Amino acid sequence: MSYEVETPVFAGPFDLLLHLILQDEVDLYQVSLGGIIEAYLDEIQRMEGVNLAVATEFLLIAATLIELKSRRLLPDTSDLDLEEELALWEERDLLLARLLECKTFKDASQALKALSIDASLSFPRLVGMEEQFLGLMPDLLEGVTPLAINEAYHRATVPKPQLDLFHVTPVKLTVAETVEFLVEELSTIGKTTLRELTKSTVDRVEVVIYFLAVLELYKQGIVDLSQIKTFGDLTISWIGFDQNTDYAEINTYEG
Amino acid sequence: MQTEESRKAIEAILLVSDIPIDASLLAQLLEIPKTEVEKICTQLMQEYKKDHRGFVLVNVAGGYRYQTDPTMAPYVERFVLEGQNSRLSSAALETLAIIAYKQPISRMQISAIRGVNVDAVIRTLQQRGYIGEVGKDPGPGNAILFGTTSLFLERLGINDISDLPPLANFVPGADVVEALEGGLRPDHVGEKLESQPHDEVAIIANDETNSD
Amino acid sequence: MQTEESRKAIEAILLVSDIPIDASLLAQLLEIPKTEVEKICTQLMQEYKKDHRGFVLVNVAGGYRYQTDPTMAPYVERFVLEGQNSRLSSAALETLAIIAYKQPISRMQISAIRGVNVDAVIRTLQQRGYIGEVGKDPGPGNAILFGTTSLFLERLGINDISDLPPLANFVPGADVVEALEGGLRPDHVGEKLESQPHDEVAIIANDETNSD
Repeated sequence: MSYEVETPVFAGPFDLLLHLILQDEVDLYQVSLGGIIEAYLDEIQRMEGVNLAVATEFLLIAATLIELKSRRLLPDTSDLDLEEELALWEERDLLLARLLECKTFKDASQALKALSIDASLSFPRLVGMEEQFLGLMPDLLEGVTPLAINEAYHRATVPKPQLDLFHVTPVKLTVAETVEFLVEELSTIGKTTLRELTKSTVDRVEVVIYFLAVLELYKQGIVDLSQIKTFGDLTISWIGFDQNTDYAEINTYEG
Repeated sequence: MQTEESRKAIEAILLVSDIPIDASLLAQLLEIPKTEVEKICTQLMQEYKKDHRGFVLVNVAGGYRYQTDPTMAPYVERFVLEGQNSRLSSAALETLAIIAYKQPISRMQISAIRGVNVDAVIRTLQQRGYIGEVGKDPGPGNAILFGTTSLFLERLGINDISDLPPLANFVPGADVVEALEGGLRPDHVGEKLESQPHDEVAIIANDETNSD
Repeated sequence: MQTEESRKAIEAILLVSDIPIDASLLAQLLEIPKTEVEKICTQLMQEYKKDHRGFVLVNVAGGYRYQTDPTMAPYVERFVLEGQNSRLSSAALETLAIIAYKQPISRMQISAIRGVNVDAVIRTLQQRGYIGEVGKDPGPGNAILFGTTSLFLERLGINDISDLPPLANFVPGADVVEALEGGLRPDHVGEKLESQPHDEVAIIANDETNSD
């Protein structure tokens, strides 16, 4: 996630693609798919230490671009399955539509920025009520008991099950979902303990699911586990993928 | 109530309020029609402007309030050291734009438009109070839906979300669409296009030269 | 600087100041002689009077400030009594509870727990006399620390803050623990302060609307 916030230039794959296509304003038609793919891959290479989820998104687009290009390099296009051909063009159109949408909001955000810069030149009066009238103000604590304060504190600080860890409220968490989540989380933080991972969970069942998910990752050789003493903290270390594992978060692309 | 009295009362109430006050509340307190309040406020705005006051009356985030004249910012900034809002990153701004125009919208939907995970950005925007949870998607998953807050309106100096420039204004022009389309076109097609002369441009340029 | 510009700048500065500003400070900010400031202020007083404004400029407690015109007091009183909510919003109550149990606590820490900017709520609570500034964080940034007042105890009918029901058997969320700890680590105080927005007029308006 840190990449997304800190990057000076590209906040995402569409951002990068937009830039690569639009950078050369003079020779619009010189832009070649091949050139874009090369530049795109170069950029991805430059991004060292990008978190997995982000990298996957970039790679997915690169793959689409390369597929578009490679289809064209085939000696005889008539060999192509018509359905596949159409699917490919659909893919391209989708990418185009997304780029247009991305560009639209990019420009809109500049308008918002301009508005906010203008607005920031004007300072509101926040002085509030004059002393002479303060006595008139109604007692806002009317009817509030010490117990109500206690309850309000609990409301404000109670662990929230739907923190920011999930895209949707986890009604019923599955092991598969947790595996996916852990892949994203662990690739970023590297090393942690099961206790740490499950500290915001509310149900015991959730802890069990986490545990099963961690075991699954261990079985696949994606994480390493160690436990110094019996009943001690279970330490989980991220090892990473080998080539044929596939947890790509392609779902993110379904608008 | 006399207009003169209403005018004075509105000025007094707005002076002691620390949030924008809407016309209906003023109308209720003064027992005059809302349209009268609006008329008076418009008049006040003009008077302050005409008298070159250092403050202005604005209608922002659904209400009226006093704020300093923008041209006086250098002096006010010398006095008010804090309060300069830290700038938002472009990623945050773009996400904010999507939410502003598409609200209510889920994290997932924003993510689909941005092409990246937006969790961190959403958290920042929420912490700054620019966006808030406005409901839950009734569909499966019950995704949280986000929308902009009145602080967002204030920060942008607008009264209502409908005061934003229409999104249609930002839909890329034909040139950009062509460039993008060309960019995603297989190479040999691009070459063909390249050889096409740009006649129209030349003709228009000529016309203008002649007409002078 | 032209007199016209100075006049506007003085109006702007006085509008945003919550304490009377003395002529020397204004002179210094504007880089003009103090006598010039005094002359301008006297002029402004007369202008507002002549124009029958609902506010007046007064020289009080060693400085200049805007006040409501005394004849407008009935309307301001009405605004105080009817224009404002007579109950604390749930957001405000929760913030008050956090301060009550965790005092002394900084704005930063509260806002980290609440997940939103709390400036407006703090201002309300402070203005109502339920909380007050009880010290400064010794770390860098010197954040103001808040605590509850004796009025708060009085209104709740308790003698001492320890008379509040204990928080035993209650485990706060990880984010809360982090927020509380984070604020006490000196090396992080400044950093956090920087990233913190100074806003929130709107939040309270929102909160109060929602809570009704």
